Amino acid sequence: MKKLIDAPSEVLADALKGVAAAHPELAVDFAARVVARATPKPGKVALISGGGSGHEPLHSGFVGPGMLDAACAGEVFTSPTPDQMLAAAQTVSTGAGALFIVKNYTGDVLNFEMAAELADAEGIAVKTVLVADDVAVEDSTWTAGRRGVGTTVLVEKIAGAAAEEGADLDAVHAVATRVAENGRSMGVALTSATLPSVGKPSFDLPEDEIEMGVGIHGEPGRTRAPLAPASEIADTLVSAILADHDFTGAPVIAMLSGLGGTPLIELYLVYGAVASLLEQRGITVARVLVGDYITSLDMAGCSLTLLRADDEMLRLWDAPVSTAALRWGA
Amino acid sequence: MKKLIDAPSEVLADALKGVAAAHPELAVDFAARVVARATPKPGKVALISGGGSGHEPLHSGFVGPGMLDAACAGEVFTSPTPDQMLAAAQTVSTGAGALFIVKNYTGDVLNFEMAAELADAEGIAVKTVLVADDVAVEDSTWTAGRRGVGTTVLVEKIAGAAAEEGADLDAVHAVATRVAENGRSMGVALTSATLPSVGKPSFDLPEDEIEMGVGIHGEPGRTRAPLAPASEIADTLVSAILADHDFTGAPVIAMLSGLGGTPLIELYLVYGAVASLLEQRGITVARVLVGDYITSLDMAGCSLTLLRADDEMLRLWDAPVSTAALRWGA
Amino acid sequence: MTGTEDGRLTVDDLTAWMLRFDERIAAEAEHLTELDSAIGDADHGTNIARGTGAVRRRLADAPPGDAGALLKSSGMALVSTVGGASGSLYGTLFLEMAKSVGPAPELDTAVLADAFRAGVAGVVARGRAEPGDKTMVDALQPAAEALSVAAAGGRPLLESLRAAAAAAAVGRDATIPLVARKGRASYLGERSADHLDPGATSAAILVQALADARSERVG
Amino acid sequence: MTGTEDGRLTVDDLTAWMLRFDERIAAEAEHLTELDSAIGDADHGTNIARGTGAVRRRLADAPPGDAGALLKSSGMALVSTVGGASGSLYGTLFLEMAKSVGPAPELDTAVLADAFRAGVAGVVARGRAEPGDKTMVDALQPAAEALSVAAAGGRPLLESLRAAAAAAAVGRDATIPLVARKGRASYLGERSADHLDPGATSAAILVQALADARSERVG
Ligand SMILES: Nc1ncnc2c1ncn2[C@@H]1O[C@H](COP(=O)(O)OP(=O)(O)O)[C@@H](O)[C@H]1O
Ligand SMILES: Nc1ncnc2c1ncn2[C@@H]1O[C@H](COP(=O)(O)OP(=O)(O)O)[C@@H](O)[C@H]1O
Ligand SMILES: [Mg+2]
Ligand SMILES: [Mg+2]
Ligand SMILES: [Mg+2]
Ligand SMILES: [Mg+2]
Repeated sequence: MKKLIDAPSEVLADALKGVAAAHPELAVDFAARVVARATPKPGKVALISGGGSGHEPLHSGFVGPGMLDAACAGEVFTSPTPDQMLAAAQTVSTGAGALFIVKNYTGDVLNFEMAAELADAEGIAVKTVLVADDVAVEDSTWTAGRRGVGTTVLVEKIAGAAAEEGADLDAVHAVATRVAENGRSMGVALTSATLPSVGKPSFDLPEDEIEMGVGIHGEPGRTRAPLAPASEIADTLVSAILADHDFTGAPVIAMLSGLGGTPLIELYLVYGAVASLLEQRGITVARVLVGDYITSLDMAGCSLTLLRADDEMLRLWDAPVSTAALRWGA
Repeated sequence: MKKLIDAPSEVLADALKGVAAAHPELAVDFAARVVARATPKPGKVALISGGGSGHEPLHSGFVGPGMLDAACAGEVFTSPTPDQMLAAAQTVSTGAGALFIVKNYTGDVLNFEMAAELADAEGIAVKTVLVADDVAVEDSTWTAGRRGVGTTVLVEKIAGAAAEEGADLDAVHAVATRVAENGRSMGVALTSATLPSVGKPSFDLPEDEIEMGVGIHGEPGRTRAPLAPASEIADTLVSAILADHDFTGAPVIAMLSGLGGTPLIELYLVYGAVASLLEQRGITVARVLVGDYITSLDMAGCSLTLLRADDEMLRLWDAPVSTAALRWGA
Repeated sequence: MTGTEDGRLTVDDLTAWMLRFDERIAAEAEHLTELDSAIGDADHGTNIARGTGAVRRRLADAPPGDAGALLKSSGMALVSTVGGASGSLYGTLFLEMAKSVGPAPELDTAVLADAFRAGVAGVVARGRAEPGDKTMVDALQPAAEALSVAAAGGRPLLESLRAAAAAAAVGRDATIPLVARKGRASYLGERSADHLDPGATSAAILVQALADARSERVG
Repeated sequence: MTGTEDGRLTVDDLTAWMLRFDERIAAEAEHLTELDSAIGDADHGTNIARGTGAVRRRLADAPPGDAGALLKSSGMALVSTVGGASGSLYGTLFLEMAKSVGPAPELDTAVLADAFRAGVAGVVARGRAEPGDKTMVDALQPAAEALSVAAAGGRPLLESLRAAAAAAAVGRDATIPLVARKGRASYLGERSADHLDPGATSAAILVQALADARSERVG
């Protein structure tokens, strides 16, 4: 394993030091592993997210005006714990309640659930939005359900804008839920990620195969497929997403995120193919992000997220945001 | 080779399609392979850069208000050609002349030189700033001299702000030169990059070795060293840079850039170590960038750039910028 | 303060349990992570080892005065350090056991059996997994039942614990052919069959550690 | 329109040169890139092959009417498609040759020798490399000298071209022990020794291609 780290067990603690050093506008609680805005905005609904580390910039890179108030960082690929989330809620909520933005993984769900109970006991009103947008997973109430992936970024941005402009907890929760319900994602891996604590790739992927529908922790996807040209891969991603939800007749927000090990030139290349496929199918892309937004350590590959937006969502999307990884209008 | 591409020979052309699709605010000339602002600002000195592809977001990701007017994209790791640069100059210069920002590689230098001659013949006044900031290379007038790396980003930002606020060609050239003279960089590779056209890693790096002082095209560095903890690697980078230039008693702008294959969590971790080393040595970091800014395809590793700034540079650094990869205040 | 075969678990017995659990987990962490890498995300061993280490340190720093306090302290340590699905679930197991026993200085077989049942019920309520879903419940539930049966039958404590450990081991092995319906492994669908569930494996270690710790102290 | 050994290069001869050059480069591209990967950035073969292909297409699309036009057109194609250090240098070589011969319909040995010398001088002026710096100059300069000597001595054209090709090959091989002082290979310092220079290798192919094309056409 070749990584820029000291001790595998200290990766998260050491990375948080760098976040603190690079971002004076953020307050890093090293004990609770919470990255929060240095100055919470009084009277504003507090947006709190979090999850396992290794998906950076998600979530800490999205803390700041117009987006999250706090992010709880778990160990690499491991959900954070309820005490972290409670500490976050206590730090950034100012009386208007808190929205928990939770990716649908058992660990995250259970820990955020315990945290909501604890916060409730402390008199902090909490609502939760669950993101479960990964079309690679068969949806079923009998299983853990769909995984939460790229739509999380869009929920954080859009709900963040709503909260910033003064919407109350119910309203913020409502728009967050609408985004979560209208976003769909699918990813593809060219290589496995390597966890610092494990030291070798989490799964074997032969030189001529890809994992279509991979999860951001390396969960297997729909199929092991032969390595294919980028335009074919783009077609598979687009087709799977469009088969799952209607994206016609509405403005669409598209995000093509790298998984960590794939260079930007390839992401733009894939996005070129995606854009022309969407155009062929009569879908109007209104806004686009191309880059690393939700990653899986050093995994090579990408994920595509499409959101069926509406005018309200577009307006909130365009509202100012000022975070480490997403910044405009401010 | 596992890459998200169609044909190796079409990588650049296909990636430019994605840039055009993702960025309506940019004008992409597919024949000339020039990415320019869709609407040039009349009377402003035109800032033009360019170089081999594979270093994204450099340079096309830095085209926009407050930074470059146009970027010329060469083939992967290959300098663009004079006709591209001439086309760029003709497209974006509006009478106030053009500044060529050139990284010191023979190919870039010679092609930009030919382009300056051609532009001159067309009546466009051109000045050139050469960036040669890589301390890994022994400086000598008998060789090709130092390579141009991370300081290029800072030159583009700071000179871009000066041009945006109306400075004339001499003034823009002067501040660009001051930045180039006061910036120093060094990089380290954990793995080799793989060129699409070659299909295998450009050099062999055993699982337990790193290339200290690597260039952004995989040029060998100062030493092949055993894989070391990130904090030791940070120490080597910091020490080499500080030994080459005095960074005390002035505000410093620091950039820690990934080389393409290294995840953000590791970059923050390295920056944490860099920040504490700089603090120990009494150096004041005034501004910081951590992320992928100047890359080398899928190479794992990072490069550190420090700029000995002054109040004027800081003011220009803070000025609004609105490009795909760098955005604030606008 | 060595325990005797008087049919009651003292605070020291419970402490020994936790230390033994930590020891066994430390030894098995790599194996657990390997199991998790086959059908999960390759962190179960690391997660749980982080947690048992925290329990060990916490019990050393602040030795609890009674059984309920010990269980609660252990549960809090697990909840706040393990993370992932297993952190909240193991945490819940201990916190519900703590609630069930209250500030008792010692636990007899019947009290222990009730507490363990309450703990497992807490795990099921939180995780919504049923037996057969290929989770830690598949080891915990049979252990709870075996313990209750033994207690109801008036079996001696150590024998009861051994029965529970044996039942957990059987439950653990029974996860191999199952298709996961909860947790990360459920994403694999049919491909999750033919693998041991990591959480069921650590749960069997937990129950075995109690039997072993007790047997060592009385043995 | 087959050429004859009349001591003059026609436009067809020059076209044949360029086609031959493209053919040889296509065959050697991988090898050239390998050489460049040892002491450069692994693109020389790709770069130069892209350029000679563009020359071939351009000559087919718009066949030039005289030697100067052919050399200029080829030079422009190289400048605008090769990129890298070698693009501007090979471009300069041809553009300076074009300037030197002007709109001549044919070139005799002396005119060719002068033109080639002018081209190489352009390369040196642009790249500021001296012989011994381990660059294409190490193959081009001896070729230019051999051609001039042969022309001054009144040697027949084909013989002169062969002498130039031989000199280029010797110059190419002489780059092996050299430490690079110009171009990307110079970053390697001492480690650049014991490798063939890729640009000198392609330059030797260029000169050899002229001799071969000519020999085939008069053949
Ligand atoms: N809903 C659930 N109910 C009970 N146990 C579960 C549930 N989901 C997962 N588990 C258990 O948790 C184990 C995985 O734990 P761990 O790897 O630490 O967490 P994560 O899955 O979040 O990475 C699984 O092997 C399974 O036994
Ligand atoms: N200053 C120079 N003068 C003459 N030839 C040079 C100079 N610099 C480089 N070269 C030649 O160019 C060759 C490399 O060309 P190429 O790989 O296409 O360009 P790049 O080095 O930009 O990748 C070298 O092998 C060398 O022969
Ligand atoms: Mg996990
Ligand atoms: Mg090159
Ligand atoms: Mg796990
Ligand atoms: Mg080269």
